Amino acid sequence: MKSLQLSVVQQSEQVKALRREIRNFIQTEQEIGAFEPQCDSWLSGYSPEFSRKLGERGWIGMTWPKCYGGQERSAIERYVITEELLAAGSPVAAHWIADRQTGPLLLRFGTEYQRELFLPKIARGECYFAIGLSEPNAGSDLAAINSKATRVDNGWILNGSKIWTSGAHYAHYMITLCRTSPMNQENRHDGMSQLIVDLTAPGVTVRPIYLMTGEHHFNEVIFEDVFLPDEMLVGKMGNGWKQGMAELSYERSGPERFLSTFPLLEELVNALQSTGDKLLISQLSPLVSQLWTLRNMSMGIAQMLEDEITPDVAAALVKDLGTQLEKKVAELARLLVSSSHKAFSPQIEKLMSEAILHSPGFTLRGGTTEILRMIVSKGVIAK
Amino acid sequence: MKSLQLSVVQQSEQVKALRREIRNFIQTEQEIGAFEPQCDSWLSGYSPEFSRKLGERGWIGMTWPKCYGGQERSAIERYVITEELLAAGSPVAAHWIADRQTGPLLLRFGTEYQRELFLPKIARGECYFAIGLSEPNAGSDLAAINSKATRVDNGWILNGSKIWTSGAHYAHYMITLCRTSPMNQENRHDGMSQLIVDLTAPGVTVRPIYLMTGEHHFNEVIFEDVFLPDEMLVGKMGNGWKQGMAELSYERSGPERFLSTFPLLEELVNALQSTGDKLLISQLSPLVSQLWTLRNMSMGIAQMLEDEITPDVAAALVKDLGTQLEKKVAELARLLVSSSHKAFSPQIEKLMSEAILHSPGFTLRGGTTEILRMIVSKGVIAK
Amino acid sequence: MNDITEMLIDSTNRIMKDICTKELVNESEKGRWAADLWDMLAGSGMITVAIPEVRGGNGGEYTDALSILRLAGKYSAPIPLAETYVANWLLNQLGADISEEPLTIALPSRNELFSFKENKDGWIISGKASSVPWARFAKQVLVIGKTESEHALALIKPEYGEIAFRQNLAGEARDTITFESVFMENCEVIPIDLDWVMKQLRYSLAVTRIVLMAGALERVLELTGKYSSERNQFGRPIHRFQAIQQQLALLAGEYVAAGVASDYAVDAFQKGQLSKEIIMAKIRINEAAGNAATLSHQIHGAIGFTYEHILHQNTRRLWSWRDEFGTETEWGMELAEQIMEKGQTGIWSFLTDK
Amino acid sequence: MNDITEMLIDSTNRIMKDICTKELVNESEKGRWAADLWDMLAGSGMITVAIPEVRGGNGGEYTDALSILRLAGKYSAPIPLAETYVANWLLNQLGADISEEPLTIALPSRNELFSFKENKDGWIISGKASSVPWARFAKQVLVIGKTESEHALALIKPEYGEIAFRQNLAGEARDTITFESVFMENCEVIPIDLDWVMKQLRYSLAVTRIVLMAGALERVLELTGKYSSERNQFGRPIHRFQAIQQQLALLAGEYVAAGVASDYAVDAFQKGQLSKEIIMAKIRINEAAGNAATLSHQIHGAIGFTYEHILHQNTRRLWSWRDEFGTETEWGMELAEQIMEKGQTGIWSFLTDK
Repeated sequence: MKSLQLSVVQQSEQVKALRREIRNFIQTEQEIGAFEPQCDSWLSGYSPEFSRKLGERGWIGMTWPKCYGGQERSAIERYVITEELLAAGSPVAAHWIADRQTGPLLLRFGTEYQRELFLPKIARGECYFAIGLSEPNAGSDLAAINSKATRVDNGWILNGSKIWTSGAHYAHYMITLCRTSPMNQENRHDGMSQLIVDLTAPGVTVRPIYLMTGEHHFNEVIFEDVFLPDEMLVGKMGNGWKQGMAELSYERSGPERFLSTFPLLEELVNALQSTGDKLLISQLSPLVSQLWTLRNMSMGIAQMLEDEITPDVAAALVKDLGTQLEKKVAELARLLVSSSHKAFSPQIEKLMSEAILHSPGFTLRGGTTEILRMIVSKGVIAK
Repeated sequence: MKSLQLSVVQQSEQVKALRREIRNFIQTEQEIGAFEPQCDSWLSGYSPEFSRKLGERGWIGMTWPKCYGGQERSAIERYVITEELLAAGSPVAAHWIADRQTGPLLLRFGTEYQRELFLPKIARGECYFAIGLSEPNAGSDLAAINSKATRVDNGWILNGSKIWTSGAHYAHYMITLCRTSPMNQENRHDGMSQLIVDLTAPGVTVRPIYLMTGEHHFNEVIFEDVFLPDEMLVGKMGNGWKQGMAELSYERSGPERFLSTFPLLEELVNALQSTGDKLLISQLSPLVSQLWTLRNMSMGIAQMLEDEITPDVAAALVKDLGTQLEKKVAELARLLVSSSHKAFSPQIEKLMSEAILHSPGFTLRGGTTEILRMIVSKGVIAK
Repeated sequence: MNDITEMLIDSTNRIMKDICTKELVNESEKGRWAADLWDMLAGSGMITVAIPEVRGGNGGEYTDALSILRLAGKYSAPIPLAETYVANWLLNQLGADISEEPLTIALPSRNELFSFKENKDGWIISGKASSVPWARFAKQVLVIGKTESEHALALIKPEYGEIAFRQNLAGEARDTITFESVFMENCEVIPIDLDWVMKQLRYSLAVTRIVLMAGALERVLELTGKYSSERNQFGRPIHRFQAIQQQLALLAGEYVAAGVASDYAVDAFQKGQLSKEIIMAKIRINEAAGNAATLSHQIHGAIGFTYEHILHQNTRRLWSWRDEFGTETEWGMELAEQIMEKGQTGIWSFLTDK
Repeated sequence: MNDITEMLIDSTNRIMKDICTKELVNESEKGRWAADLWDMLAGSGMITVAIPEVRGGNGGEYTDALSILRLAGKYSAPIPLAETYVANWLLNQLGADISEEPLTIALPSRNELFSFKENKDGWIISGKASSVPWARFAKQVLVIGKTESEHALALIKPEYGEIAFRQNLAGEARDTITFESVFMENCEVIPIDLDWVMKQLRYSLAVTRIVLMAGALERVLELTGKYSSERNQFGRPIHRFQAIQQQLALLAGEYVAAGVASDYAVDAFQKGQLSKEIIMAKIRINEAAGNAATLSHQIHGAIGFTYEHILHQNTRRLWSWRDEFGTETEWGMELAEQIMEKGQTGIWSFLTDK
């Protein structure tokens, strides 16, 4: 079971200093009222100003080469920035996907032209991307997509649609997985490519999909004869499936997989602490211990990714265990709040509603629980 | 979803009187030291004396016709006797299967000869049966059995083996599912029959299978050229699969599916009560509420069986939810015992060990969790 | 179930299906009063069930009223039917007049009693109550308080006070009402035994949430069963996948358990027992509510999470109702108290003896 | 991991595989002392790891010793390796002599201290301790108590007192020893700071159970993975069924989480921190122990439940070890205390700051 082994990450002085720096920044931002902590802020907390401020400080694209606007920092340093922002419930949704997925994808598969064009803007917190994978008839079964790009002079004509695209209503571009050859039923993964679509181009329609909370984060994006110039092909033609899977694997094991409801936990512990009821706090201890464990797992994976090892199975486990934890925070909060006789702050009520109403989403995004568990069990058996 | 509807069972004065009667009996037995309460007593509590005493009082085969030694009591009356015996952890293992499964099977499918021969002895608590279904290579996949009975003059010659047979070392007979025609791969359920094997007959070997606790409840039973006379065929030749499934369905929803660890709960609540710690007891309330609910479900099903409705889906649910509950009792007990500063009785320690060490068995017997859930989901979709 | 009950259920079902549509519920969450639904139910005699005809009611049993309410839960009916039932039942028991109009109840904690001061022309009323269901749409609010000499309840018209609009997770009106020395000329103030009334209200209101949730759970299971046989993935309906089957079975388990718990609570209530059955049912069904919401959303995938889909109308109500009139922890403490008081002969007797 | 550590692990693994067989463990549960195993480990210098050579030890780090112990957990080694390590480490810290012989520790609660009375020829010792690991096989038992003037620990030979044989769920010796005014001529009585020693022991012993469980979990996952690819049902290996896959994944999750928690606890211990890391690791791994036992038995079906199969050697130990030296509730209260004391800047800082 050596393949399931993760390393213990030691925090250098440099990392500690960086942590102090981001904490000070967050505290100041809160004091000047730039944001209020919210649950699930990496989906819901859209603030271009905040993204630009992070960009100014070099906290977007931190690990990228300096020539593309990056800082060439370590994976652990990026980890620290990310976890601090999430734990504080700060509004990081605008640049989230561009930083987490688009950047690494373009660095790995993009052309020099694409890197120079997009990465510095992303790192400044000024350019946002959306992910174009799911389609109405291709949810868990991604291989069933049938958006189609037809070759024309100097480019392609794209037709089809994407669904559940978070942020498409404010993102500037979308990396779109589509078929550049007709579907081959024998091997449905063949003939797909990734193309960058300018979401302001003629023929692109972005339709909101409102959540049950009334919020607007997701969209359906429809392409009607959208022209894409040659330069917008990412990587190799026909290699889209593999690239898309790589893009997905960047998103599995980060701290956003267990910190979505952390702002509630923070507020809850503060409130319980003020009641002085040790027994109530002790009921949080299994959850706190699980959170501590998951963070250690997630950091270990970040470390390994830096060493160019891809611990797929462990990453899937972080997401599976992490999303369960996010839900438990909300459940436990309501029971503890109701067993304490103290009246709690409206802030707790607000965070609790956010946590509960967003909870169905936690296990859905980035691969359902069932699919993750299949990945894990195959990994275990293969050893 | 009307098919999932269970009725509210009202307890008549007659039922209440019966309950008082069995409680008095149990109390007396405990006082004279006839038994000590134990977990999982319907598997582990073998006491022919106790079975005979129950038989004398008419508490075995209660619902059967009087002509076969029964009492023609209602299903709810039988339910009350059963649940009281289990809740008290009394030793009912000896006659358990004969009362629960063999009797109903013979009443439905047996010959007059078989009924007259076996039922009165069973009802007296003097004749015990074992169930012969599983084989070494046929666990969840029962259709794979290949014990074989070959036709000879005036009977059959049986060869093969059965496994996980509880009580075969003290039971007098086993109802054995075997092939009376060669296996047909197209329809593996065809050509099976049920035959009654006298476990003292020449050619029968009973080998113990010790449990991880060292206890001996299960056996492997090997048949080498065992002669079975004609009269020992149960029901129709070739109808064995259907009969065996019916036999299994009698065992799904009874109170033994959620009361196996009840003696521990009883003792635990007594102990907690004496500490006066309301908060600790309140942590049992979800479990107590679930137990109350399951009992109501189980009684509702008993009532429906009496009205000759077979609520398969609800019965599978009782077992699925019930066995989860039995495990939770043990888990919660250890946490509550360790959070109370009082020293607890050796009795609690003993019951807790029994509950924990027996717990893997709860979800295995009578169909695994996965198979039960498949039954339920098919039932739900079919509506 | 007798014929009259069956008839009641059938016609309620028809009314709900016709009027209480997804759109009506959505509109109501935006603040619109579902007048048609209320009027239709009132017109069919559904509002004053379980009040004898001689007392101005429509007759029938508590079980009938609670069967109607269960359907209201199933269809997410945006009206104070539960509160009106309970208020009328209490008023009737106290010998006071009942009403066919929407009523609601401000259930106070011990230190939040209203104050009623009599002067020669009427009453001066002060007090504040939060999370009052549907207060903005109610004609009268039943509040509990003290006169100078005794405990009393009063029916007050919300428009005399201030109403701050609030909602639960399901967008149902749960308003704060404030009366600051408001003079009311016509106001019924009825002396009460506070403990008795509080117990009646706490248990009765808990029973209403139990049956509302049982109804919602039925809808959740129906929707999920339907979705999993219609939705295809990897070339077959998703209910053919073992992982979905396992979840469906768990969901069915929550539904059946909740239904049985609810039926036994209703049975006890019908017999006038405000007792452990109601407590255990609320605890069990609260748990079912959370589990069923999780499972049904998991099976539905992203679609069930959207505003367009109807599932969330039920799941958001399940999340809300489990917290109303007693969480698991609150009733759990009360159950523990009863076990300590009455459980001297052991938990088995406690559970099985009536 | 450095080369020496790797070598240590390799040779321990070899010794365990060779000697610590299923049969040896079964025999030991019936009361036999695993002398060969102890001697072989002692002969290979595995007993006094993390004690400097100048102090009579074999050198190396705590991490080395705990890696060996993890393997002992994996193979259910029926010897007081954990207790001997901890006793020697403590004795070394106190400047006392260490031992290569089996030692054990009687961890007392506050009101169960032994009494040591000095007379001119030696000591008169009284006291009773229960659940003392392997006491019947230990050459000396470390007990904590009071002399007339101060707190002290003493090493006493169990054969001087009375030993009542007891076992945990796994059949491991957990004896009760009683000394009633027993005179011992040669007996080391070392004055101590009680609080300091108790803290050392509680945390160190908890760490030993953490790594023992991590080892057992590894074996449980290995056995279960193997079984599910070898066992066929309905014509294919059972790991091809989605329901089994789901359970295997959960089991793997418990294993990885437990492993990481254990590694961080060991890291903290190595750095001399008897701190929240150890608490949280024990809580998490206790939970993993229960979950993994359930899941592995569920996947194994009836066969894993038999005496013949090896699985239960690990699962019964997991059930036992989670209760030893602190359940989730006990350490949970201690964690709550630390959160209240040190968590003034919030739970996030508490979790992330060293």
